[in-house]
Amino acid sequence: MAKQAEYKITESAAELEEHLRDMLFIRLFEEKCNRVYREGKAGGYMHVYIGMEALAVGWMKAIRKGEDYVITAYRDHAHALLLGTPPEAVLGEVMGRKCGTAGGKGGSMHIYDPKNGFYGGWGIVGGHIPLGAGLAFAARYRGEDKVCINFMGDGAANQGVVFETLNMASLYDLPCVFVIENNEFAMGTRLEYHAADKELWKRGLPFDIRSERLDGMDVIQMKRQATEIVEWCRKEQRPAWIEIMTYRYSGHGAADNDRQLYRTKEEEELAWTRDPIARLRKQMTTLGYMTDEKYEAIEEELTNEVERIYEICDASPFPEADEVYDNIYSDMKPEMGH
Amino acid sequence: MAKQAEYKITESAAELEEHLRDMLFIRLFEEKCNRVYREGKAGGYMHVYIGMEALAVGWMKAIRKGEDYVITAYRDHAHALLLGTPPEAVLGEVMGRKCGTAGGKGGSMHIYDPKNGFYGGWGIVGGHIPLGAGLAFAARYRGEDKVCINFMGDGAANQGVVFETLNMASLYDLPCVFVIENNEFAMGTRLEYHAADKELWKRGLPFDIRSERLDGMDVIQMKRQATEIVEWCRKEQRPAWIEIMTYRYSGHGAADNDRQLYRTKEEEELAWTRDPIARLRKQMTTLGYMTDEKYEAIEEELTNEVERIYEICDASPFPEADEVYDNIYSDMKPEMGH
Amino acid sequence: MSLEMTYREALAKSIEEEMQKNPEVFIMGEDIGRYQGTFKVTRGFVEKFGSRSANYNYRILDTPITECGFTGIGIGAAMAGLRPIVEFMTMSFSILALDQIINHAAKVHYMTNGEVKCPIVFRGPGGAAKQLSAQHSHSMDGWYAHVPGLKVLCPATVADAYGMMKSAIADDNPVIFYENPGLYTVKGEIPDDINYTVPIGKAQILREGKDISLVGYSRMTQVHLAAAELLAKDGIDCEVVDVRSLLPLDTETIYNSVRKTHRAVVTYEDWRSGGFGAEIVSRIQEDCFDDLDAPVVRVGGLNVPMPYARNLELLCIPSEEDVVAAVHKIR
Amino acid sequence: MSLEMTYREALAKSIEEEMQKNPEVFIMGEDIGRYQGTFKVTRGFVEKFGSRSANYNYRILDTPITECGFTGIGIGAAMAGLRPIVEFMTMSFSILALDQIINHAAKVHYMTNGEVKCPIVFRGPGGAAKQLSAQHSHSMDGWYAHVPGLKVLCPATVADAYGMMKSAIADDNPVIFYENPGLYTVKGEIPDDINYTVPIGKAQILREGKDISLVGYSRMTQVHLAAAELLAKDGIDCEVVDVRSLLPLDTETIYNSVRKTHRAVVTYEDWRSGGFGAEIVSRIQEDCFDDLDAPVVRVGGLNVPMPYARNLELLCIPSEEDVVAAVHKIR
Ligand SMILES: Cc1ncc(C[n+]2csc(CCOP(=O)(O)OP(=O)(O)O)c2C)c(N)n1
Ligand SMILES: Cc1ncc(C[n+]2csc(CCOP(=O)(O)OP(=O)(O)O)c2C)c(N)n1
Ligand SMILES: [Mg+2]
Ligand SMILES: [Mg+2]
Repeated sequence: MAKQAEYKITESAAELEEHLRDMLFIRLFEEKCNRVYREGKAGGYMHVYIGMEALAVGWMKAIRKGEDYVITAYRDHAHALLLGTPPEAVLGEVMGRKCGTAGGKGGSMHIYDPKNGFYGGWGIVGGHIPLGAGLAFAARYRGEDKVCINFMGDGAANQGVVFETLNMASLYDLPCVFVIENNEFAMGTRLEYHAADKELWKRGLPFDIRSERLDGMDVIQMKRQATEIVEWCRKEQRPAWIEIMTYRYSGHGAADNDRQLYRTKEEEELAWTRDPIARLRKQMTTLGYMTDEKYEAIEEELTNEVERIYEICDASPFPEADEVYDNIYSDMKPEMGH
Repeated sequence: MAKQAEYKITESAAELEEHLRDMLFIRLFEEKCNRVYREGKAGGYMHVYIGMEALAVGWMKAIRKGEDYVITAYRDHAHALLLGTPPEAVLGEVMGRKCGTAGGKGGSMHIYDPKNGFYGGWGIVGGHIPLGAGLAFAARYRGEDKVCINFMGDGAANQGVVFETLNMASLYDLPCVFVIENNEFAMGTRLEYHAADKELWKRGLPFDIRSERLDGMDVIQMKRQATEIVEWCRKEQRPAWIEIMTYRYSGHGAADNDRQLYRTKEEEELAWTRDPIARLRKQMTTLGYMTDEKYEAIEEELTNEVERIYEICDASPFPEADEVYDNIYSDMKPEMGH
Repeated sequence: MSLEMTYREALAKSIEEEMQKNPEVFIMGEDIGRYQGTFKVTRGFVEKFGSRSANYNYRILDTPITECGFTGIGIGAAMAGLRPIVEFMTMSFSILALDQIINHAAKVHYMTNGEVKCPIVFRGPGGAAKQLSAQHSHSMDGWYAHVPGLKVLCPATVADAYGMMKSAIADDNPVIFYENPGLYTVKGEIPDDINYTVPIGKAQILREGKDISLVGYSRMTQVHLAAAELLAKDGIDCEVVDVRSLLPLDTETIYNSVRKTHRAVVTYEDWRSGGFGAEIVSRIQEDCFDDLDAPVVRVGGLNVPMPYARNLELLCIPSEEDVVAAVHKIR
Repeated sequence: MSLEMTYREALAKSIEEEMQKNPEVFIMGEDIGRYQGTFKVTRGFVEKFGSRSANYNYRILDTPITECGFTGIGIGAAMAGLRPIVEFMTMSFSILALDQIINHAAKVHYMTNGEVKCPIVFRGPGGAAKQLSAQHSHSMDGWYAHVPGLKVLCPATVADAYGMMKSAIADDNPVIFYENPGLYTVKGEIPDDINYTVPIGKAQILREGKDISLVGYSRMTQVHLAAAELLAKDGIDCEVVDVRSLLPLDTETIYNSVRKTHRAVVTYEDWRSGGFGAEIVSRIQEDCFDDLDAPVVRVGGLNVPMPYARNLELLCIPSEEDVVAAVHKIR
């Protein structure tokens, strides 16, 4: 575990409040998703970001939103929300409604918003990693000033295609930051049972790639470090391989309801002491930027906001039957019928 | 390049002569294969081992033949010959004849001899690497005292499945030695154009695997070092990842007849100064173990031997038409007919 | 004597019994140990077969998410004579291991001219579950059934899940064992006989009828049984042919049924175009041409990536109503 | 005005012209640059499109042997709007990239509900060359043609190689472009028109006839033309239907031919069982049942891993004689 760094906070109160609001909004949004799922208003596989908020907030504040490329796997709500996708389009997709990013045809695992630079939202573990390198390749090919932030889980970091991609990203000098969201688990498999060496950050080294491990539970540091790396990558036109230590407080997905199979309550409690939201709240309080009243007011405001969004989604219809054939091709329909 | 080591030769004259004969036999055998191919008596893709002889000789002398497992890709004649596969069964297979290891149905790329511990002979670059780990897994599962030597090319060392396998070989403590035959080229692509860092040996490190780079042009050292590693692997029940520096003097395959596309004549000439056979001959001559007359006599003997083998193969029939359906399954035939 | 249980339980019991009988049988896959398997087929296995310090004991092998690699390790182990069962969390993920399965497992016996056997079972849920959407709902049965060197089993009933799994484990060739997720909770009976096997390559008639043959496999056989009930009310007497084994394919049983009824509907969950049902249809029309009073009609999945919204998903998967409509086209 | 050249040359010319026209078109693959391509389709490209210091200039991108990875990079680049052409050294190796092709390229347009396009061409030699044996001789056409979201082109003639490649590059969807290695040296004519295209999804009649329809694609169309010559001597007048595009499939042209001749043989090089010909047969018998005077007969590759020995290999691949024999079965 990267040990918690000592540092001086120079960020303004307003900026810190924005961090806090972003993290809290994700937390509340995801908790709502879990409830929606339990009520049977969402189905399939749905994975929330609870515990990992500082990571996405830090990185999404480090990039040029709408210009840079962002891609991730199925645990994708937070990235979209932070990039500016309307929350009702995210929740709508989770609920399979017309107002969703893909009109209800994609689902929780497949949120996309290319106009805001978000390229998904992918379900095959590791499968999107070369795609992200391909986005970076396009930027490089065209001489654009864009980078790609390519997120993956710790479990995904074992997939062969990731190594293939690292080799090529280095060979071709691609402006791509690979970010491992190491939440210590791949579904029910603990890091040490799936990775021969738990220090995943080392895996970039044999490809001559800048490789680091950072703490992802401290949003202030996360944003600072992410900013430095993103600008380095943009300037050097070289890839980076960054492991971020975090934790998922919830089950793997909404369908995982027996976490005791793979970890203890004590372990979870210990992890909660690292909660990135509580941490920032405390930091702000110490600095005199936050009071309990103010925090509760923000929480209430955002809770109401999430409920408002839910109402919109719940009023949105399911997709129409004939849409099933739409957008398989850009210019034709497939052979129809059973 | 691993620099040539200084060392004292303690091996007996007889042992050294055996090394020499093994290497020379492979060389002559492979040259014959090339001629046979040019004469149209072999087809498809055929890859010879010329220049790399010391590597296979060193390793095959380090193992327990017939007990330990050996597996490699399509450049597989040498390994089979050294493990004790009758040369006429190897050449027969290259020529697609009944006397071949697979009765002519496999071809040069698919030589197998499981009774002698040789498990092929595979055509998909990188594809056999997990199979080799699986052989080692079986040994470990049963508590046998066997190791697997798992050969691959430098180009193959980029395939994702190789990294996946390294991770599991380390996680499961498999007695598997991964040997990279780094001949500096993957077909027409030079090492530096296919590998982001030319030091492939480093790729084992992030999996907590013993990782080394060795010189493969010196058969004496090769055998000594291979022996140490194989016994370490057997004893520790841990994998090793060993990069061996060598060179292929011929084209990639018999069909590659324009080497100038990817390397110069000068480079080849320089590489010839590292010829493992010439080197051992010189070492032996210095020690008084070899004379020109003796060398020429051996060469003639082996040349005649290769011709004798060729005659046997050329007299062997092609497989019979109805054999086409044999051995697809162990117990049935597939749906027959066009 | 027989025992009642679910399809899932029958699978678990079959695998467990074979593992108890033969120490060279083991099972590997993602999250099959501590986590008990995503679809819980291996629930309780770790307790029964012991555990190793860091990873589980090799008999229950939790693997990293590296389908291509662990499948290859299983195949290599099989080449050495062990009898691995490889679980894919879903068959959709076996796409990442296809090269290992069709280029290595399926060919090693041929390329060694019979010297190396590869006794391995690849199993897992295939086809749509519920709202798993586009990347998790593949039917891979037809692709595998296209590959010489593989055997492909698609049991539709609880007894067959039990007996065919035993046959698969006993087989010296690579076997694809295809479990539709919609079947796991189906209930049925199995014989109380730990040596019960169902022969590979034999179709069965699950309901006799004289008017039309409904030919299918896996969950579609259950759909056919339900459709036959509906059609019986219309006075149409359906014969339900449960193909069970796609490779080898028991054309005799299929042909005999068609020769009796003179009409056939072939149903499969996979994308209709290019699915394995096309092979069954082609063979029927080629070999029973003069027996047919009408074209053989297919019912397949819609040719679309699986949509997430439940209403659209249900549209995509063949239903009883779709089968009934198909029957009415030719009857 | 027309130009004579080989199939290989027509491909090269087509690709080169499109690269000259549009700087966003580029080509990537193993050994396509310095080594000029294993089958030499990209000979001379490096000289024409420049080179970069370490690796080639991105327009001609030599890749490591990592099919899954570089295919994904191509797809990602296409998602950003570039128009990559991905060469597989042989289509057999595309098996390692299947997940990228069918789960990512083929689905991204659907999963984004049309927001992301994926204009990419996957090309290379597919099917048997000469003695490349079991792992290098796959026909992948049927598998790809099964996947909604892909288009699959299998040109049989030099003009079509030229014109269909241009259409493939211009298409905004992922296109599988299938080149049988036996076609590379075939000679023919192309129009002297750098804007020549052949529409995707249109079959063609290469020889008119009234007695029987020979339906096929890729090299099998050439086999059909030769078989038609042989059969003409026996007084059997064959119509040769060149399917060209498997997905979308131009059933109208096929059906019209069958409605005229009342008999059909469908030929493909892929393993007979479960190959794409089964789909064509199924559709013909379903939609033209009353027009058929005989069953539709298939000619496919033998259901065996490709053997090395040339005599056995030749047995496996459908030949003129096999087609003639099939025709005689029903005529
Ligand atoms: C190729 C593939 N194999 C298996 C799965 C099933 N699966 C989905 S998520 C997951 C765990 C991934 O863990 P990790 O990469 O650490 O990401 P996290 O869920 O922790 O964010 C698994 C096994 C899948 N979707 N794709
Ligand atoms: C998956 C796959 N891709 C491409 C090929 C074609 N191919 C055969 S050998 C080869 C080069 C391999 O080079 P390397 O691994 O260094 O082995 P070497 O031939 O030098 O012994 C290539 C590209 C193949 N056989 N399999
Ligand atoms: Mg994780
Ligand atoms: Mg090499």
